[in-house]
Amino acid sequence: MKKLINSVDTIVTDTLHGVAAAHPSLRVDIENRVIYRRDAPRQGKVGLVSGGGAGHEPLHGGFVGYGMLDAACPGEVFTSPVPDQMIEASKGVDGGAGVLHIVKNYTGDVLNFEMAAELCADEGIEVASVLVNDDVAVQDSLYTAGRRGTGATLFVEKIAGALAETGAPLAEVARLAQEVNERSRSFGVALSAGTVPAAGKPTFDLSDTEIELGIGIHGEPGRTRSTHREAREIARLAMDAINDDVPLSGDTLVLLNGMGGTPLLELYIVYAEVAAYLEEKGATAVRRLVGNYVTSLDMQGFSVSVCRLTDELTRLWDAPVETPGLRWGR
Amino acid sequence: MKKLINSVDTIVTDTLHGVAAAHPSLRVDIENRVIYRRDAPRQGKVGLVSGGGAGHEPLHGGFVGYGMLDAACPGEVFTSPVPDQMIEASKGVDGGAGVLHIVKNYTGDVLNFEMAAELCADEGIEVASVLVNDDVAVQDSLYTAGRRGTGATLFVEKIAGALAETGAPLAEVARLAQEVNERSRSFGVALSAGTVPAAGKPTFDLSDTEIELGIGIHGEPGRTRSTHREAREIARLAMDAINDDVPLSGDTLVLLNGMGGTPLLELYIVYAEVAAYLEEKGATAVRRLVGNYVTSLDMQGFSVSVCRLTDELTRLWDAPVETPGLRWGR
Amino acid sequence: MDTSFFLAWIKEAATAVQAERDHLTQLDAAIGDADHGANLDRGFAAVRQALADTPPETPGAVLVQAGSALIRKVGGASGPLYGTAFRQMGRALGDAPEITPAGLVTALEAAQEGVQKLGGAAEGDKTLVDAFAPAVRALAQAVQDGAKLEDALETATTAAEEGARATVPLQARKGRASYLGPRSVGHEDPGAASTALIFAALRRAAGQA
Amino acid sequence: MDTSFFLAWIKEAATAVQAERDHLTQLDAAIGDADHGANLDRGFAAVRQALADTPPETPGAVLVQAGSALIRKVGGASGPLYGTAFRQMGRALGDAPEITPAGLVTALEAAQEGVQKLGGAAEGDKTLVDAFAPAVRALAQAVQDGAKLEDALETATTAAEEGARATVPLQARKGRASYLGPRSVGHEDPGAASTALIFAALRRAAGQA
Ligand SMILES: Nc1ncnc2c1ncn2[C@@H]1O[C@H](COP(=O)(O)OP(=O)(O)O)[C@@H](O)[C@H]1O
Ligand SMILES: Nc1ncnc2c1ncn2[C@@H]1O[C@H](COP(=O)(O)OP(=O)(O)O)[C@@H](O)[C@H]1O
Ligand SMILES: [Mg+2]
Ligand SMILES: [Mg+2]
Ligand SMILES: [Mg+2]
Ligand SMILES: [Mg+2]
Repeated sequence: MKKLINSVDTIVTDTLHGVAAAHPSLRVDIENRVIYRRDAPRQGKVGLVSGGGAGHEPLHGGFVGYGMLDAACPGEVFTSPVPDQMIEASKGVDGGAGVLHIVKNYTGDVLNFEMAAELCADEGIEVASVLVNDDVAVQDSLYTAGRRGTGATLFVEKIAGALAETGAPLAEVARLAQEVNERSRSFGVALSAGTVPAAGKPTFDLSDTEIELGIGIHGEPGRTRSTHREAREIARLAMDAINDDVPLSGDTLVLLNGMGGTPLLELYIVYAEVAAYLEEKGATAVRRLVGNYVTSLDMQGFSVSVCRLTDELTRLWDAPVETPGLRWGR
Repeated sequence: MKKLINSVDTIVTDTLHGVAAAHPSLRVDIENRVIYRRDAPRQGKVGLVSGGGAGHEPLHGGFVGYGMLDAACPGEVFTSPVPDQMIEASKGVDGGAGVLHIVKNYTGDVLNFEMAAELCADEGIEVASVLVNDDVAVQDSLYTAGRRGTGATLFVEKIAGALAETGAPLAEVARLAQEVNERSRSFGVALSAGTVPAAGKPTFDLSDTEIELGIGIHGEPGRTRSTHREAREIARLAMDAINDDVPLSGDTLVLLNGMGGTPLLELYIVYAEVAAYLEEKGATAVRRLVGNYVTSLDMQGFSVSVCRLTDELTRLWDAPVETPGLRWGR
Repeated sequence: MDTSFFLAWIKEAATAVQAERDHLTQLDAAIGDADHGANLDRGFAAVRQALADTPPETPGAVLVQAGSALIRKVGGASGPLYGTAFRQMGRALGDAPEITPAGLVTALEAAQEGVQKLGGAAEGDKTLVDAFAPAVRALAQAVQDGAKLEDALETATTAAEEGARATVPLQARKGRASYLGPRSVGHEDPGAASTALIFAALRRAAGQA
Repeated sequence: MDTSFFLAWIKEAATAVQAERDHLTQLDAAIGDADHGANLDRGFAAVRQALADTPPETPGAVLVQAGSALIRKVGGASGPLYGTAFRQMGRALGDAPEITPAGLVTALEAAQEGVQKLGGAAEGDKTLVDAFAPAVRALAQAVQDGAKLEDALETATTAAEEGARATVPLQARKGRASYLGPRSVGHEDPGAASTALIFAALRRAAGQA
């Protein structure tokens, strides 16, 4: 394993120093591990807090700023943050209108955010939570921890963030966040696994002819191992999985997301096929992102996320946003 | 080698299909391999054309749009484009105020752009050229092809693009582009080489304890091979190389650039040290970018580019830009 | 069992987790995200730090403090789960200065209940509960049968270890491994493995007392 | 030498480049960017396509067309350089239907001059000039000495191959390999290697005529 780190134990702190130095629009509490919008808390505005393990950058810290998150708490690499961080963040962004926790559906994230929410309530902060669970690779049944939260987290953060910016009340922001999640689906494919620094080697090994279908963003193996093939076919496998879950139609927002180790060149090749697939199904990608947004360290591969838009969602997606990872309109 | 491609022979075309589908703000001439701003040519505005081998995305196609390039021509992977593309692009962006060719200093790019410029002149298009050669890893002597153009290309494209947007004449835009280049220096480090699809294996092999110092963006080996060490020390080696060439001081614009296969997490760790280094030298990073901007396929590593700013350059850097790869102010 | 007994337990557990850190992480790499060893090691280091900083006066305080430190430092699924386990145990012990074997059993039962309430896992779901529950049952039985504490804990440890091993053929229904569906079969659950380490540490603490 | 001779040369060159494509790319991987084989193969394929689409009527037209196709399709350093070489050769041949050995020498000298003017490389800079220049010199000498065409081209090919091999100990002063400084020593220049292939193809074309 070769990585640009100082030591395995200081990764998160060292990263936060870099984030603080790179982005004057953020305020980074390195001690407590919270990244804030510089102007948090905003009086009368619902505060949006998210967080999760490190290793998925720019998620979540790169989505803190005007029109998106008010604070993000990074955990250790691939490990959910702890309740103390979430409580600290919630206090720091509460402008009297309450706080929305955006939680990806992983046991660790859920349990820690639950504990935090309880303790926030004890301290008089109104908290609502939305669970993101967009990954169709996981069977949503009593026999699993439920679907994982992956690419749609970005959709939820952007769209709920835009609504919060208008001064909408907590219940409404939470409802909309929930709606975005319900309208979104994702599926991921890996050509190689990432290497967790503390583990020192890739979480799984794939030969030159194998790929993993239905991977998450933590290096966990996928649902099935399959043979490597043309980008075109791989893209279709991913889109089929989504379309089988909820038939695609109408206006959509599409995220063709790199997992961290795949060049943009290849992402565009995959995106070309995703766009063609949507057209075939009579759906249209009216808004799109192609790039590394919700990554898994240096994993090679991609995930595709589709949100079936409404006029309201399109409008809120288009609203100005100013974060290190997503910016337009200002 | 495992890549998300359809075939080694169709990489550039397939990518262009994806770019066209993803970015309605661009017009992509797939046949002639030119990516245009949708509204090109703009009457009375100097047209900015750049180009180079594919594999460096988002450079250059991702920097086409308001306030930056008017057109970009991608060559095959790591191979400069051909004169026909440059001529086509120049015709397509000429709004009567002439065209600036932004050329990275590689023999291939230089020769092809030279041929194109001659043929453009024959057809009555006024062309000026600026050569970007910011890479301090290469000795600038009679005994080399001169310094390579790397990260500073982004600075030149952004700042000259902003000036062109104000309606400045060709000579002035060319002069400023030249000034940005002269004020900029870069240095790159690789932990592993990228894999050119047509070659099928990494261009060089590094063991788990080796790094290459002073690499370019085409997978060419660096000036020296060295031992892997803490990110902190590697960052300092890179900054020393720059500072030895031109002592750092005053306001600077810094690009901490990922080579394509390095997670953002690691880039921030390196950036923290770059910022500390600048401070030590009494310089300040008043503007900064951290991310994958001028890549080398899936190479693991980074390059750092520093431009010593003037008030004019800072103002033009801050001017609105709207491209797939760089966007603010609109 | 007095305060120093419980401090010894924590110390033994911390040492065992550190020694087995890579093994736990490898188990987690197979069906999870390769961090369980690092998580618990970081957690127990924090626990020891906390206990050194403000030395607790009762067995209950040792465990509440340990649990709180785990919740504060671990994150992931195991942080809240183990944290809750230690905290519930500590609460069940109240402020008694000396704990009987029966008291230990009651406290461990409270811990198990806390874990299952929080995580919703039943036995057979391929989680740490599959080591925890049989260990607590075996201990309760042995204590009820009047076994010596050391022997009772030996029985509990064996039950935990067997429980952990028995997770191998199971398909996970909780936690990250459940995403794998049938592919989770054939691997030992990392949390069950760490639970067995923690019971073995308890057994060693009793040997020292 | 008539039009079909030059068409045969192009065909032989294209075949050789295709067969040696990976070898040329490996040479380029060592001190360049691993694309020389792909570049020339793409270029000669385009040349053959262009010649098939609009069959040229004179030797000069064959070469001008070949050079133009290389410039249009190759890119990189080698596209303009080889393109210019073929175009200058073609221009030097004018519209003569039949070329003498002396005419061939003059044309190759024009090609070499074009390459050196465009790329600025001298012999010893570790570029294709290191194969091209000695080959042209050897051919000129042999023709002047009255050697048979086949023998003269054999001599030229040998000189090109030796010239290519002689690039191994050189430090590059032009092109991408120059970035490596002293590290470029010990590797054969890919462009010199492809130039040797092109001279060998010329030799084979003469054998067929
Ligand atoms: N719902 C649950 N109930 C009980 N134990 C669980 C549950 N979910 C996960 N676990 C345990 O947690 C262990 C994983 O811990 P760890 O790797 O530290 O956290 P994470 O899964 O968040 O990375 C699993 O091996 C399992 O024993
Ligand atoms: N200035 C020059 N003059 C002559 N030949 C050159 C020059 N620069 C490069 N070359 C030749 O071009 C070859 C490389 O060609 P190629 O790999 O196709 O282009 P690129 O270097 O742009 O990738 C080198 O091996 C060398 O022989
Ligand atoms: Mg984890
Ligand atoms: Mg090249
Ligand atoms: Mg884990
Ligand atoms: Mg090359």
